[in-house]
Amino acid sequence: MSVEYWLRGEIPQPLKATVITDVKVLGGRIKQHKKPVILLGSELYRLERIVSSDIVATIVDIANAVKADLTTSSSDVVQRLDSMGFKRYRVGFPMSVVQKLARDREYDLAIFIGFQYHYEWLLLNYLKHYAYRHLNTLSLEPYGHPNATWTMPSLPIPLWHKNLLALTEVLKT
Amino acid sequence: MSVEYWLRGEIPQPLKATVITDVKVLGGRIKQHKKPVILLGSELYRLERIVSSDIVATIVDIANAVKADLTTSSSDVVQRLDSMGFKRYRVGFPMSVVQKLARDREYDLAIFIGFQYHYEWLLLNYLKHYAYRHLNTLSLEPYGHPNATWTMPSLPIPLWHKNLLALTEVLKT
Amino acid sequence: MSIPYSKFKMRIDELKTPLSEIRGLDLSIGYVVEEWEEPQGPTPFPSIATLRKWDHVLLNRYRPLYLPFCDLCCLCTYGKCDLSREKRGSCGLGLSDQQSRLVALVCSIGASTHVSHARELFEKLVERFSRDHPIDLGSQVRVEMPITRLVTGVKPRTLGDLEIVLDYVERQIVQTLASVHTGQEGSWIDYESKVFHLGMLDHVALEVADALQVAALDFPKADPESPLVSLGLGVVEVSKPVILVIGHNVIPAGAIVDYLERMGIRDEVEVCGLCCTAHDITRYEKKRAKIVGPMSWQLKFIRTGVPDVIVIDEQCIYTNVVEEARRIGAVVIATTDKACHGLPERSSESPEEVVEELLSGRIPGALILDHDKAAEVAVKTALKLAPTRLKLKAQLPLEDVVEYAKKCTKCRECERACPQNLPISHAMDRASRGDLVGLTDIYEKCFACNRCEYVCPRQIPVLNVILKAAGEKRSSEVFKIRVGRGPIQDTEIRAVGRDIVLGAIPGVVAFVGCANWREGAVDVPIMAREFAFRRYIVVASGCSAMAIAMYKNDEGKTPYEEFTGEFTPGGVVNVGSCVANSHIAGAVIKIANIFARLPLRANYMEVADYILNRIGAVGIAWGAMSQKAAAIASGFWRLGVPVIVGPHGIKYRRMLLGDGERDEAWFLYDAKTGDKVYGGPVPEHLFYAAESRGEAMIMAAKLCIRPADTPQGRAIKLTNYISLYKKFYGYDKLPQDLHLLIRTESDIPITYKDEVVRFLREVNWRERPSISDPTLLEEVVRKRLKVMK
Amino acid sequence: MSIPYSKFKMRIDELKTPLSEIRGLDLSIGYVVEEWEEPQGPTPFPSIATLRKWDHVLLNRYRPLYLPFCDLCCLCTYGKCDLSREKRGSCGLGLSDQQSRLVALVCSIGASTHVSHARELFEKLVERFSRDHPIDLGSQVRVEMPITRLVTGVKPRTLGDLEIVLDYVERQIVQTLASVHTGQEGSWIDYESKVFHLGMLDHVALEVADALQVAALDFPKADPESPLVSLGLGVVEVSKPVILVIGHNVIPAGAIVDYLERMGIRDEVEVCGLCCTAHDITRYEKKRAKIVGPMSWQLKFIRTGVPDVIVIDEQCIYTNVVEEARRIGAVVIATTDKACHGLPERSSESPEEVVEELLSGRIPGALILDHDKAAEVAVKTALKLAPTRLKLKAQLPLEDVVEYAKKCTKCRECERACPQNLPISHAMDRASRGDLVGLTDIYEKCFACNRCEYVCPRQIPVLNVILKAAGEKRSSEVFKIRVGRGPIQDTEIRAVGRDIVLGAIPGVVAFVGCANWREGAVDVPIMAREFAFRRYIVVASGCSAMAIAMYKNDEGKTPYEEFTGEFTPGGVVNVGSCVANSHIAGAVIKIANIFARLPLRANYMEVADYILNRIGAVGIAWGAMSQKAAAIASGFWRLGVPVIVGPHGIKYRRMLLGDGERDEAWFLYDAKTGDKVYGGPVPEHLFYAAESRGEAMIMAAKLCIRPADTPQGRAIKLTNYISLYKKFYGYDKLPQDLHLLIRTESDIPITYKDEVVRFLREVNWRERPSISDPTLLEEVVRKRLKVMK
Ligand code: SF4
Ligand code: SF4
Ligand code: SF4
Ligand code: SF4
Ligand code: SF4
Ligand code: SF4
Ligand code: SF4
Ligand code: SF4
Repeated sequence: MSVEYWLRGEIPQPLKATVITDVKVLGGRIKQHKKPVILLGSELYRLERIVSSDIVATIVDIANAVKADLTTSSSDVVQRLDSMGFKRYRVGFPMSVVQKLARDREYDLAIFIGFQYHYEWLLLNYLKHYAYRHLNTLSLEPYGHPNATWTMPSLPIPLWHKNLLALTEVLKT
Repeated sequence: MSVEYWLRGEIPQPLKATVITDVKVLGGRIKQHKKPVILLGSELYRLERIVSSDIVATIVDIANAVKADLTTSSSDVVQRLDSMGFKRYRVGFPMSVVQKLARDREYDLAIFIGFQYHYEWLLLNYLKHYAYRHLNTLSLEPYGHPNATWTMPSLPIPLWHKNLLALTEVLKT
Repeated sequence: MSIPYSKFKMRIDELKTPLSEIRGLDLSIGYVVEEWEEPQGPTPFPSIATLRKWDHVLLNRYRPLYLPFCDLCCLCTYGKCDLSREKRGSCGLGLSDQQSRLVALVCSIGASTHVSHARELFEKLVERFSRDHPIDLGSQVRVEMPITRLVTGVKPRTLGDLEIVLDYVERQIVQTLASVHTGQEGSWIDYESKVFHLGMLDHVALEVADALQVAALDFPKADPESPLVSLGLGVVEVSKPVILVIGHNVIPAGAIVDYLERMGIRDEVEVCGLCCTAHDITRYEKKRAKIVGPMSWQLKFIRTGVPDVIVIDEQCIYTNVVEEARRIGAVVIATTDKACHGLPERSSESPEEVVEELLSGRIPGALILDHDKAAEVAVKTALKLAPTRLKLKAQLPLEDVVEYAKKCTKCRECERACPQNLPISHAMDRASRGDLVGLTDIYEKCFACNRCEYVCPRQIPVLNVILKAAGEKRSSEVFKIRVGRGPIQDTEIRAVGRDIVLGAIPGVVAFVGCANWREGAVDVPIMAREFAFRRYIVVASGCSAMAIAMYKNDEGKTPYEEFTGEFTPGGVVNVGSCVANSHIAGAVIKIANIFARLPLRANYMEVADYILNRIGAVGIAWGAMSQKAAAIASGFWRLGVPVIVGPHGIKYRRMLLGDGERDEAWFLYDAKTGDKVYGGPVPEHLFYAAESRGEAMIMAAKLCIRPADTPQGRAIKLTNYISLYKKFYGYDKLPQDLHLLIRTESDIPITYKDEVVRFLREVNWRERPSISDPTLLEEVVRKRLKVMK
Repeated sequence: MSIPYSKFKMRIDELKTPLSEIRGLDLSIGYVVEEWEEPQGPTPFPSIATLRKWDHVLLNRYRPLYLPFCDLCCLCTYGKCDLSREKRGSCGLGLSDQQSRLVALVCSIGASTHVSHARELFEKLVERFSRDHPIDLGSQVRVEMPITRLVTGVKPRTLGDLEIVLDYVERQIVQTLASVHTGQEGSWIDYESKVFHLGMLDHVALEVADALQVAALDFPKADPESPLVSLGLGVVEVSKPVILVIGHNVIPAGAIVDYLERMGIRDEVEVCGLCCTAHDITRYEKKRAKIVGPMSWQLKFIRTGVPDVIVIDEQCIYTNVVEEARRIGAVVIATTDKACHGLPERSSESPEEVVEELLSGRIPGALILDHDKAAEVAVKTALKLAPTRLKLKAQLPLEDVVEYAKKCTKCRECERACPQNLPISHAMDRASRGDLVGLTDIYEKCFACNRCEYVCPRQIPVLNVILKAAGEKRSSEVFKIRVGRGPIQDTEIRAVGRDIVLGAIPGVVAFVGCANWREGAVDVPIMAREFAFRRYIVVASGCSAMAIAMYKNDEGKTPYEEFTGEFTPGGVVNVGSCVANSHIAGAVIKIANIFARLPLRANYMEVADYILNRIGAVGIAWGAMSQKAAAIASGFWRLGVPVIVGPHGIKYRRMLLGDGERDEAWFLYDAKTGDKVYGGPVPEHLFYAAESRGEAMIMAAKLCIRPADTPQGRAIKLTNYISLYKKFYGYDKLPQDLHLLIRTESDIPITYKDEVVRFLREVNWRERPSISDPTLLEEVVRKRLKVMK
């Protein structure tokens, strides 16, 4: 399963993400960028439920480590960011966020986590074709995402979670 | 390029060939089968022209080594098989040949070489969906073929030719 | 194209000419010059390019954001072509062009489906009721068929009058479909314009279809108090023979009910429906027929084993239905040439013979194009088959669920096949330990597509396991739905028109479309209730109208029992099946016509411009799935009504997004002065796929905002926008685009005055004048200035 | 559907009724009961299911062999669905169903394209020539419009009569397209039946379109000696202003020629065409207009820089033409709403203003829907623009070719993008050493799609390099083509009908379709000449008719100069543009009607059955590319005429293959006795993609064999089959299925008697009786038996 993209019915496109299985390499890729932004989807809670862990906190760690901004449209995530006192986030609807990502050139890396598979698949595909000159994309989902520039592999969720935590450590150092 | 399928515009399907880069493994796969047939396309001469070598002869070697039947609709190939005194071949139009392959269960492995890319791509796809219970397919083209069961990788033609000769040796032993 | 004004009515009993001989023919050649008091408008029977200018105005503001569902094109043998990034196909087409081309193709399928349905109704109903049967849609409906009037300039009075309208729609669809051919249209903006054209045509077809059935079959006629009927998997009396009708064309289902009545055995047979035929059979019979549920309930219901005979007509039929029926020992009767399902035709055989053939199992079903005969065969077969099938009406035993769950290796192949990406392996894991909650959760979101079953390497019948684990509870549930009422009354329009245009009613929110819901049916009633409580006017149709019924409040009441069926603030109005969507568009048009006295006849651009700039209406197609849904949405866009879809709707290949920060996009004319002035990013988008319910609700409130809002109106709309935003994101939060939406101080909602003022100060907001007479059209300016002179 | 027999003609000068007021209207309501001597046949205006029985008969014999071009479905938001192997989509559809559904979709695009073209011609030509303009297709053509008569039961006499035919086709296309909607048709066999239906409708549309233009625009009327005109990249006088017309609708091109004539400057401006508009402008003007070449010559020609103004109408236009024109400083004038290409509309502005705008470069082109105005603008612009563009009419210098070739790293990205998979890197390698032969080879096979240019990481303008390297030679070439003659004369039919039916003429081979040729244009003339020499009747249309011209024999003659233009053995007959394909189908139908005296009127099944069993005709669409080509082929299948496509045609997603070894498939009725008897696998296939030219020729010879052949006829056909086989595979070879094709000893070709007899003995062949009156239809049996009693 590991280097395959997720859904069977979603054939990878001519331009396919590079699957990165090594979190060190992944960390390296992220650090190469000057201005990353992390998009948190409103289905993060599903993953949290399965691994019984606070993934929002993990992402905040990542954001702090690489000075990334966060953006989300999930009320749950917003509440928790507030309660953690994290400031560098915006409430943004994903569709408008990607529109701006393509237009404004404010960021050079967009990191996705916690979205519905298809929804992210298509947001990434917009960015792949229409914003590729200035923006790379990275999927931190437990599902390999072919339309990103880089993606974590499709993995059993506990394994994915371990990788995510390991990535946080890599980025902190 | 090596483990990629050939055309950029031909996205691999949900069921994709296994790309076999090691000719020993390839030889092993072929030998596992009881009744192979080799289909020779009418564009073989294009490859021959580029490598300046008698590929029909090479295929006859392969056929002799694994007791495969040959089938072709190329007049040029027919002439040369005759001149080599090779008997175990039939003149068959590819479309009818695949129709029979699906129907008759006479063979358990169909090996393709020397076809136009798209034409073979679709013949293989028919067999993939409608004959998979009894038949495996193998592409020996210099272009990775996603709709086969197994395929040689996309390779520069001289390299591919070297592999093909190596395969012959593997099969002979 | 030429305007098909060459028709006229006459009756000839006998006429001989050197060339021909006529006997007893009804010639219908209507609409030569007719007496409609209104003069002909500028764009009767518009062809592709007639309204192109308006489309380009919209598209330059609401630019498509392309979300390619595939980076390739495979439409001709020059392909497949890789269109990624800036590449072009062999024919020269680029990726954006191709996406909009596919949307046009999809919409032409959708529009064809509706007009072909309308054409079939037309032929059957004219045959039965004559061409002269009046189009009476209720005493309170004097402006019947506003879409048809607006688009074609025709005011139909009788069924027969609808023929030239159908001719027109069919012809234009064909013309537009031709543009999809390789080597025709070459630019995304013109493909998008064609999408709008197809959408407009689709709306005309919808209206014709529903007007035909309402007028001829005596459906409720704009009745706000249409009866309540039962809905749910638990509605069916299993002890009776059960005929399940599926699809969108009520005629075969109606024939069944008629036949049962004629035979005096209506009470002995259950007739229940799925999808729009269910809506329409309840509109037809009004009491006894029952609704099983929306489209995706098909396998949920069929796999209970309950139906004895499945009668399919057209659209939204599970295409493997013959096999599914065979599995439960039921038979299928197909009734239209559009969906023959490989069944042998038995239109000319005697019903008895066919019944015998079906019962013997020699054929799995039959195609019977004569609907009366189909009805007779269905009833007779059901009566004979039901007693033999009683034991088949049971399901998988519950203990098997756990056994199957134990076989699961958690390979997750099922999840990778599931369009909902549901956590099946996790649920199986829990189920193997006897805990079925995971599977029950899945049941709610599962649309019974069966994709999981094909791929399980352990051969677990995954869908069956889900249905069994959770179905028990669900399959006993019964809800109430108000029967589709059809049009909105002129009087209702008159009562609310002013408040809608001024903004005092914050908006009209329409829940429409299919059942491809990310979170199951539950989102729709939650949203509908929220807006009804907020005194929006809530309308609904199709599968969404059914979803609204599938919810009970603390008192056990469904929204249809909780809220009024009137088109009034706080009402929850079920207009009916998919084709009744025309009444939603119609209501919006009627506001422009009845309240604002805008000429209706062939006056498309002016009315659409009016709607876009003044009427706070928005559609939410939360589970939009089909090509028809795409066509319906497109019709709304051209009319100036924004549409929000659920997350799966992102697969429609592109959104139409405004950009609040692109100032120049939001300038419009003040018709009073002719000046170009800033009107603000309202409505901000035309087509928008929301990720979550919360986002959709906030967006819907925002998309009801219009440039022409009075200060009071704007304040009310903003109050809702802000309060929904706060509800989701916290009471300390404010939407960050308020400065774009507040024109003058009087726009500021009282409730949030202090914090809004603080925010405005922070972002350096400055007043901009509000415009009372905004328009995007030079023509309107010219017209108004002329009037004023 | 109801039969649209509700039309009638009358002229009303003034009529008042309570409901209406009429003034000076020509009402046209033709075809009430008209005086066609033939009685109405069984299936006038057939709807989807009317001929379903015939379709199923065909499809049970010629089973689709599915070649999925994609294993997924992406048509609705329930997808994408993985349909591989035995999986089904969320809607229940399987892979085979989906393939045939896509073919239906593709054919509905194709049929729409043709009927929309016909509709436009109808409206324009009726306006210009009146509804009463007679349909005169030549004095030797008394059975005009055989397809229309056969399908609809209407015998059109004037242009106006064609309206109900168009109405019918449009309505049926829409009905059929609706079946493609998610949740409609569920079975491959019924989708295939719908494909046939669409194909039949398409043929009607083709016939209407060509009859309109032949009758109204005075095209050659069944003239076997229509004039020869020039064809090739070298035909254009570069020193003159050049207007290039591209597409399929002759009206704008005709208007240009008319305008030039009116102004008396016809000789000062070159008018040349690409694709079918080129055919038709030469049919219109007959002498001066010139043909550049088939569809795929577009970039080959445009990139020479020669055209000053490019006028596009509809279909087969390179969709990035505006950008390509801009690059060479030319302008584009679009003339139909189906293909606006994003250009600003200038239909209402004065020509002078538009010319000025174009010359100034403010707009890259204009959409002008008024064709007279478009013509005026095109001419005036060309006259002014040409002098300024002289230097642009040059190409890449030759030395640059070598420089570019040197930059090539042989990464082969271009080859992976090339739909022809051409060995570009190899050719670049040679070119870098000054040897251009590789590039010249590529030029012949390249269809100038430009896909290679997008992907070259070294930014080599690959296509330009190819064009330059090889274009010099090509771009000076001039050929001769016989102007499309239109229909086949009744007298010609009478002369050959008997010999065709008996088999004494071995067959009719039609070369049709587009330019997606694996080996370049050369295959088509080689095949055409081979069959002409063998005394087959060779017909051609569209791009294939052009390809035939692009060949010179040892004496420098093109096939049109070498062979007669008569419909006779050894003739090479150019019928005209794509819509003239109808005359090929028409000729086959006319054989059944004129020679065999089968009733024509609404008698589809009997005639198709006759054709399948007796008329040895086969179509070769060697470069079939488009959706139209798919529709045209489908029309031939339903009519019983097999079609062979080239290797790219395999992408049409499925073949219709008979199986010679499935004995039971080849039984048919002997109409004389009513017995079911073995008729042999003839014709063996309905739709077949050949890998190579040799295979196609052998197969074509074989597919001309019919069950009703007389022994002499069969022997002649087998002689050709065997001799072609030997020619390709060696003189010691014999086809291995002869035993299936030889019924009795008298079938055995004299020339090959000994070896055939030997072969038959080896395979244990035994005589089977030949049938003189074979049919697949019980109805025909009943009818014949009745006649005999
Ligand atoms: S467009 Fe659809 S059918 Fe075509 S290749 Fe892409 S996924 Fe497959
Ligand atoms: S229609 Fe155009 S983009 Fe699509 S496959 Fe054909 S050539 Fe390629
Ligand atoms: S049936 Fe339900 S669980 Fe199974 S794949 Fe479909 S949506 Fe998912
Ligand atoms: S596919 Fe079958 S075995 Fe695999 S996780 Fe799903 S239910 Fe379990
Ligand atoms: S139409 Fe059917 S097979 Fe195609 S995407 Fe939709 S559900 Fe899947
Ligand atoms: S332009 Fe010619 S060489 Fe280039 S990709 Fe197209 S066919 Fe191949
Ligand atoms: S893509 Fe460019 S560099 Fe690569 S082989 Fe082709 S021409 Fe050469
Ligand atoms: S044959 Fe094909 S490419 Fe040529 S004109 Fe006709 S449709 Fe166009």
